[in-house]
Amino acid sequence: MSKDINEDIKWAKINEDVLRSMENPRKGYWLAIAGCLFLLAFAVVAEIYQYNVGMGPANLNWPHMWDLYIATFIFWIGMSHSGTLLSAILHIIHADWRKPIYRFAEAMTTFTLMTAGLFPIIHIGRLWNMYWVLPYFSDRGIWPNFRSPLVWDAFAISTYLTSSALFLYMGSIPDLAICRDSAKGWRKKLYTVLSLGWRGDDRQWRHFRKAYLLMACFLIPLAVSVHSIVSSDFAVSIMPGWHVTTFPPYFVAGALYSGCAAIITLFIMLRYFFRFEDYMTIPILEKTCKLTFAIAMVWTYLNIIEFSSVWYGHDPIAKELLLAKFTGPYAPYFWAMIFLGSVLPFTLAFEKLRRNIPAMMVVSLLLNLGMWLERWMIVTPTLSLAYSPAAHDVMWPSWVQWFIVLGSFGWFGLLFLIFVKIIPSVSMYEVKEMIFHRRHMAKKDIAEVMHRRATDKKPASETPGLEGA
Amino acid sequence: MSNKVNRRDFLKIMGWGGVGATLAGCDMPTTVTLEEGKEQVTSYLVPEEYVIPGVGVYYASTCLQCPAGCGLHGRVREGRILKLEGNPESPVNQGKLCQMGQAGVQTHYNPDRLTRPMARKGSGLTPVSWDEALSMIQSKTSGLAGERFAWFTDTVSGHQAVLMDAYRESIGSSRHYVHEIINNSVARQVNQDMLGDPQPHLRFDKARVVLSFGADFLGTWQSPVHNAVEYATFREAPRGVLVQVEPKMTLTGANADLWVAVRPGTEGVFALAVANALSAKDPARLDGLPDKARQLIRRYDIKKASRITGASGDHIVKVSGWLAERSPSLVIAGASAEGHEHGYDTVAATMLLNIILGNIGKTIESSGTFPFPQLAARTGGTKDLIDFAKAVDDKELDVVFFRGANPVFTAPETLGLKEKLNKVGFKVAFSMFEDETTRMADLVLPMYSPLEDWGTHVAAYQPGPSVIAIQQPLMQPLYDQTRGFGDVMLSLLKMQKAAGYSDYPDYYAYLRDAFSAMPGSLKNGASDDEFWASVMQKGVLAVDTGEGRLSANVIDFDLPENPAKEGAYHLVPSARLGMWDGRHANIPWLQEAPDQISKVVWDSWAEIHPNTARKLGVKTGDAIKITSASGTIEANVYVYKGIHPDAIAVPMGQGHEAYGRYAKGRGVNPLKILALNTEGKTGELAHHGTEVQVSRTSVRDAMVQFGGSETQMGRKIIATVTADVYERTEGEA
Amino acid sequence: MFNTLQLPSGHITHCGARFVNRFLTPSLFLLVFSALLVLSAGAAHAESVVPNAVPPVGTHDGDDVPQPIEFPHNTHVDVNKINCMYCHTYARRSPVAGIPPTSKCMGCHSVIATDKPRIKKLTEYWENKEPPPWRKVHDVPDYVHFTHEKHLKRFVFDNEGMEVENVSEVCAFCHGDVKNMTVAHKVKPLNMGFCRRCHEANEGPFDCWKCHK
Amino acid sequence: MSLSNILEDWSRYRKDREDGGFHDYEHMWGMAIDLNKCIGCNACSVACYAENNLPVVGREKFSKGQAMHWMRIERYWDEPDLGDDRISEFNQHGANFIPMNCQQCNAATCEPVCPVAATYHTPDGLNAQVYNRCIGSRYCSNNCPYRLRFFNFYSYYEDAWPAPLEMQLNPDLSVRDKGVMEKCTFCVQRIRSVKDKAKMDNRPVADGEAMPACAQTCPTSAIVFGDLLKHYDPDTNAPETKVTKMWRAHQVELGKPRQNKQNPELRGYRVFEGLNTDPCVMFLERVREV
Repeated sequence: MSKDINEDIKWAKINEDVLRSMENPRKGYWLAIAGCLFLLAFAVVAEIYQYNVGMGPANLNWPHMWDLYIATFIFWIGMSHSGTLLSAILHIIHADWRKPIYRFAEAMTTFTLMTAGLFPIIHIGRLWNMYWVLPYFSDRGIWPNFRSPLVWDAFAISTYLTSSALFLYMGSIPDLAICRDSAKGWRKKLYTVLSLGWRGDDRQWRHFRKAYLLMACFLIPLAVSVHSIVSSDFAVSIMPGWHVTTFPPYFVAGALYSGCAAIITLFIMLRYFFRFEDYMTIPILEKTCKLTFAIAMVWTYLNIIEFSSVWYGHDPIAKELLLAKFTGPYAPYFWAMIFLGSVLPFTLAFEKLRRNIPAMMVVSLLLNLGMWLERWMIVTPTLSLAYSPAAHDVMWPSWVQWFIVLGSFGWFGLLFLIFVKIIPSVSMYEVKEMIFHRRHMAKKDIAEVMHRRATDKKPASETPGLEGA
Repeated sequence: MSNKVNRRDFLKIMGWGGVGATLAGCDMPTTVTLEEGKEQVTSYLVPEEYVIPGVGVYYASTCLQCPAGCGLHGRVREGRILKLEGNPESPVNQGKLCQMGQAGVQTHYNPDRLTRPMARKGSGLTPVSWDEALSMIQSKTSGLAGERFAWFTDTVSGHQAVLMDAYRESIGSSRHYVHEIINNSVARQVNQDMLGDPQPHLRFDKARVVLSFGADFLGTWQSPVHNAVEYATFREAPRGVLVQVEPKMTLTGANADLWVAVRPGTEGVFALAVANALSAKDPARLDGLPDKARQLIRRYDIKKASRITGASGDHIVKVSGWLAERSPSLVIAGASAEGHEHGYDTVAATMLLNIILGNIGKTIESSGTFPFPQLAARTGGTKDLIDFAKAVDDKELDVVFFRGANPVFTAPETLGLKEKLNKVGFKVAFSMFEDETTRMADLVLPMYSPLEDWGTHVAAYQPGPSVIAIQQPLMQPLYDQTRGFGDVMLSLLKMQKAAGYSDYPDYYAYLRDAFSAMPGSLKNGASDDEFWASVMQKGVLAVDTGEGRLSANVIDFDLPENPAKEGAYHLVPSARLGMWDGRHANIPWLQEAPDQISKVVWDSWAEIHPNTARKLGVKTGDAIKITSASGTIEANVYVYKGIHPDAIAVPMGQGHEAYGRYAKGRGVNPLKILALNTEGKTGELAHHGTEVQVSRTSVRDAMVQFGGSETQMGRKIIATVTADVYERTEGEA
Repeated sequence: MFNTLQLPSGHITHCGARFVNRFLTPSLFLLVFSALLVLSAGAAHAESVVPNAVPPVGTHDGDDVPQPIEFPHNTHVDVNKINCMYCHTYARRSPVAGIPPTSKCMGCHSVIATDKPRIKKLTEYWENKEPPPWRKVHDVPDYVHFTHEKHLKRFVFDNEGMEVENVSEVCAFCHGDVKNMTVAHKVKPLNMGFCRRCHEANEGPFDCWKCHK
Repeated sequence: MSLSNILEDWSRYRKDREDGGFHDYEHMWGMAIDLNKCIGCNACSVACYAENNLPVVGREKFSKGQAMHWMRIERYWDEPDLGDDRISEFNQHGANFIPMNCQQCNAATCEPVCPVAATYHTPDGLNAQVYNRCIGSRYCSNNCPYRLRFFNFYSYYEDAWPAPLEMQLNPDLSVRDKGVMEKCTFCVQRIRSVKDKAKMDNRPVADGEAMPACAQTCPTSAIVFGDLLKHYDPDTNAPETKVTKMWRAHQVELGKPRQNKQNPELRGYRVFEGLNTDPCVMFLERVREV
C-alpha cells in the first residue's frame, strides 16, 4: 500500500502550493461564481414570489404541509456532519490522514449549516415573524413553546453553527498567520486582523492545542445531538413512518453518509482544480471511501431495522404506509433511494474503483442524490398517506420548491467558492505536522521521545520545534 | 316610499370602522391600520332601542332558496345580515336549515346582482330609470288583447301571487305558466286522482318502513329539511328501514338500508312485484282491488320482475318481507319514477302499494283545506314550459313577464325556446341576476333580494300545521336602484288603475292592511299592531286547515309489460341538494361544497357503473362524450357502483352561459340534450327517458374532487352495526 | 503524538469572576429593583380612586385627530359632570362603547348653547339627516377582540366600594384623562404588554382566546 | 401564553390525568355525532363557511388541495363495493358519511409541537389556535392524525369576497391572512358570547344555549353539542347535559385510550382512540338493517 502522503515534500512547497490556490482567481473561478449566482437567482426569484403570494404556489397543500423544503433542510444538516467527523472525531482518535482534507470538510460543515438554516425560515408561512421561535424578553410576556422540537432545532442549529464556525476559524489561525506573512496589500491587513496576532510561539501553540482539543470534544456530542434533534422533529410526532424510535441514530448515520459522499465530491474537485495531488492523495481518497462504505453499511442496517420493526410491529397503518412506499406512487423514488444508498456503495468496496477518480466523482454525486431522496422519502409519503384516508393525496412539488432547492446548491457553492479564496482549503500547518510526524515515526527514537513527552511531562521544547510554521 | 325608508332605518348599515367589521386578520403589516384617526366611525342618527352595536340581533324571515318555505332567523349586526339560521317556530324546518338556506346570504350579497333597470336598445341592454321602465311596460301593455299577456314564473304564493293575479286579470289574461324543473307534478296528479289531495302530508316519523322509488326526500324532494327532521325520528328506536329503488344513487339512496338499482323506467315493475310477493304471502291483501290492478300485480312474479328491473329477486323478497312485518310503512315515488313516458302509471303503482299496505291515513295524512286559496302556492312542472314554448311559437304572446324561473337554461335544446322567444314582442324579467332568460329580456327590472324584501309565502307542501311564512327585510337594500317585487306590482297595478290598490303607498302598507284584514280567529283578540308584531317576531302564521279525509281510489292504470329498453343508456339528469335546478350555481359556497356522493366541486360530472367504464375504457376523472338525438355534452366520469349500468347520470345545475362569475362557463347542462318525450297522461316532460350514446375522449384525469381514498382502508373511521344490535342496546331508550 | 486526551488543568481567570461579582450582578439588581420600584409607585399612586384595582401602566403620545366637530370632553365631563356612560351608552352591554347617536346630542343641544358655532355645525348635520363623520382615536388591531362590557362589570358594577360617578376614573385606565381633554387623543399604548401587565396585576384571565379569536 | 403558564398548564394536565378528572376546568365542550342520523347533506359544512369566515378558494386551488373546510363530510364506500363487481354489483348499503371537524383532543398532538405556542388548551377544554401568534410552521397540521388543520396558503381574503360579499364577514372573529394555520374552534365566538352573557346575568350556561353553527343547523340533529364536564362535577345542581348523557349511555369516557365498556355492543366510539389523543368528539356507529 502506498503512503498517504509524500513524506519528502518540502514545507516551503506546501506553503507555495496552498497559497497558490488563494491567488487572484482565474476565469474558471468567475464562471463557477456566475453559475452559483445564476442558480441562486432562481431561488431568490422563487422566494420573493412565495413571500408575496404565500405558500400556495409551491404546491404545498393539505395534507402536504411540508415537502422539499424540510427534506432539503435535513439533507443539508446531514451533510454538515462529516466536517465534524473528520476534524473532531478523527482528531481525537488520532487518525492523522484526515489532516490534508479536514479543512474544507469543516468549511463544508459551516456552509451547509448556513444553507440548512435558511430552509426553516423559507418554509415558514410568516417568515417575517421567524424570530418568535427564539426566547427573548418581550413586553407581551410570551415565550416559545419549549416542548416543540422546532424550538430545539433553533437552539441546536444555531449552537452548532456557532461552534463549527468558531472551530473552523480557530483551526485555521496558524494558516492565516502564514497567509499574513506572505500576503501583500489589503490582504495583508485582512489576514493581520484574522490571524489575531499569531506568532507561533510555544505558549500560543500550547493554548491553541488545548483549545482545539476542547472544541473538538465539545463538537462531537453536539453534532450527534443536532441531528438527533432534527430527527426528533419526526420521531416525536405521532404519524406513521415518522414515529420511529431508531430515527436519531438513523439520521446521524445518514448524515455522516451524505457528508462523506460530499467530501469525496469536493475532494476530487479541489484536487483537480487546485492541483492538490500531493496532499489530497489517492490513498487518502481510498480511506475516505472505505469510511463512506462502512457508514453506508451502518445506514443500510438501520434502514433494515426500521423496516423490520414496522413489519413486526403492531401498527397496521405504519405497515400500510411502508407497503405504499414500496409499491405506491413514490415507489420509483423509494427504490432509487435504496439502490443509490445501499447497493451503489458496494462500488466503494473495490480497490480498482476506489482509485478511479472519475468513477468516484460520479458515485459520490449519486450517493448524495440517494441521500437526498432518502430525506424526501422520509418526509413526503407520510404526509401523503397517513391516518385519515380522506386526506390521502399525492402532490408533486412545483417550480417554486425546485427553484429554491436548486438555489440552495448555488448558495452553498457560492459560500464555498468564497471560502477557498480566503482561507487555505488545505491546512498547511497540519500537513507539515503530518509529514514531520510520518517522517519521524519511522525512527523509533523520536517516537520514544514523543511517548515520553506524553507520559513524563517533559517540557515541550525538547521536541524538535515546528519553527518552520 | 319615504315611509318605508324611515321604517327601515334600524336596518341601516353602520360605519364599518366603528366596530371593526372586515377584519383582515393577521398582520401582514399592511393590512392592519392602527394609526389614530384613520378609520371612521358612524353613529346612528336616531337609535333603535333594541339595536346595540357589537351585538347581533335576530330577525325572523323566510328562506326562498327553494320552494319548501323554511323559516329563517337572520343574525343582523350593525345593519348587516351575517348569518342565517333556521327558525324554531316554523313547523317546516323546526330550527334547522340546509346548505342552500345557509347560503342565502351569498345570494343576497352576490357580487353579480343586477343593480339598475335596463332596457334593450338595439342589441344590448342599457340602463334606464325606473320611471322609464314602468312607463315602457305601461305603453306595451295598454291596449293589449288580454290573452296575449302571460306570466312565466317559478312556484309563487302568498300576497305576491295575489298581486300577480290581480295584474294579470287587470289586463285580462288567464295565462300564468309555472315552471319548476324539480317538481312532483306527476305525483301530485296521481295523489289527486287516488287520494283526493294533491299534496298529502307524509309522516316519515311514523313509518317503520319507507320504500322510496327515486324520491330523494332528503335532498331535493318536496321539503328536504322537514323530511330530514322527520327522518331523524324515523331512525330513532324502533328504527325504521329505508329502501331506495332507483337507477342512480341519490343522497337518500346513500342513506338507505338497502339500495336497489333498477333499470331506468322499471320502478313500477318493482313496485308491482313487491305487491305480488305481498299477496303471495297474504292473498287477502288484494281484497277490494279492481280486477285490472290484480292482473297487473299478478303479471310480475319475482323472476320476471327481476329480469325486467335488473334487481335481484332476493331484494324483492326482502323488501316485501319488511313491508309485511312492519307497519305502518310509506311508499313514495320521485323524479326517476315520474320522469318517463309511463311515469303516471309507475307512480300509481307505488300508490297502489300504499293502499295495499293500508298506509293511507296512517303515514299519508290529509293536508286539509287551506283557508286562503288565493295565497296558496301556484305549482307547476315542465308541462307549462312545453305549453309556453308552443304558445310562443304560435305567436300567441306579445308581453311576457318572467320571474324566478330561468326557462332558457332549463328547457331542452329541442324545444328551441331560445330562438322562439324572439317571437315575443316584449319580455320583462323581474330578476336579481343576469341569467340566461334575463339576458334575452327587453326590460330587466332588478329586484330586491329575498333578504331585503317583504312578502308572504305558502309552501306547496305543508307538513303538519299549515303556515303562512313571513318574509321581512333583514337589511337595508344594498342598491338604490333595486326595488321590491310587491312594490313594483303595486306601481303597475296603480298604472293599470286596478281597483283597490291606489291607497297603498308601498307593499309594506299593503301587507299591513292584508294582515289587519285577517279573520279574528287568527288574531286571538290581539290588536292589529300587536298581531303584526307577533307575526313578525315569530316569522310564521299558523292557520287552521281543518280535518281532511283521504280517499283510496285505485284508479285505472296500465304499465307497459316491459317498460325498459335494455341495452340502451339512459341519461339521468339528477338533481342535487346544493345546486338545485341551477339557481344556486352562482353561490360560491355551494360551488365549493363537494357533492355528497361524488365529492366533485365546481364542475359537472357523469356517473357511470364500472361495467360501463370497462366497456368505454375510462376511469374516474376521464372525460366522456354523451350524445343524444339533440346534442352532445362532455363530462368527466365518476365510476362507482351506485348507478345502474344502463344509466348515465349527469347532475343538473351547471353549464350556465351567463349568471355571474361563479356560474358562467362551468360544467355542462344535461337538460339541454333531453329528448322531448312527454309523460303520457300529464304531459310533463319525461326527463329521465332520454336515450344516449357514450364514447370516450382523449381528456384524462381532469376532475376536481374532494377526498383521497374511496374506502376507509379498514381503519375504523366509520363503524357500522346492524339494526338488531341497535335494537338490543338502544331499543328501550 | 502531540495531542493527548488530557484536558486543560488551568483555572478560570479571576478577572471574569470579579467582573461578575462586583459589577454585573449589582447593576442588574439595581436595574430590576428600580424598575419594580417605579412600577409599584405608579400602581400605588392611583390606588385611592378606584378600589380593588391596579391601573395599567404605560404612556403613549398620540397624534391629534381632527374631528368634524371639536367635541369638548372637559366641558361635558368635568364642568357639567355628565357620566361617560350617558353618551357612550353601549359600553356596559356591548363590546364597543359606541358613539352617541346624533339624536342624543340634539336632546340637549336643541335648547342648550344653540348659538355656539360647534353646536350650529351639529345642528346642520342633524338637519341634513346625517351623523357627523367622527374619526376613531382608540383602536386596537382587528385580531384583538376587546370588550368594554366585561371590563366595566369588573371595575365598576361588580366592584365593591366603587361609586358609579367615578366611572371616568375607570375609563381613564385605558383612555387617559379624557375629562380634561377637549378632543380625545390617545395617551395609553393599548398594546399587548399594556393589557398583559394590567391582567397580571388585577388577576384577569390569561386565555389567549379571550381576546384573539 | 407565558412560560409559567405553559409549565403550569402542563403540570396541571399531568396531575389531572392521574385520576381521569378535569377538576379546575370551567367547561369541557364536547360533541356526540350520531352516524345513524347523519345524512351527509353538507349543511354543517356550509354553515361553518358562513359562521367562520372561511374563504372560497375556487376550482384551481381546490384541485391543488388548498381548500379550507373546517367541517368536512368524508364519504367512504364499503370495501367490497370498490372491488370486483361479481362480488358486489351495487353499493347496496349506501355510502358511509362522517362529518369531521376538529376533534378538540385533550391530549392534542398538535399542541406540543407548535414552536410558538400558538395552539394551546383553553380552560374550557378547547384546542385553541391563536392566529396572530402563528408563524406558519405547519407542524401542527402534520402531526394531526385527523388532518383537520388547514393552512392559509394564499391571502385568500383578497379575492374570496368580492364586494359586497365581504359584508357578510362575521366581525366576531378574524379573517385570516396568508401563512396562518386555522381550524374548527367549536365556534368559540358563539360559545364565549353565551358564556359571557351567562356571566353577566350571574347564572350558569344552560344546556343547548351554546351551539356551534354546525350543530345548530344539522337538519337531523345528528350533532349534539354541550358541556361534558357536568358529568364530572357532582357539586352543581345543574342537570346533566344531553351530550354527557349520551357519553355516559355509550360508556365512553374522557382520558382513556381504550374504553372498558361493560356492554361492548354500545355504539359510542372515538376516531383513532388508540392513538391516545383523547378527542372530545364521540361518534355513534352507523346502523344498517343488514
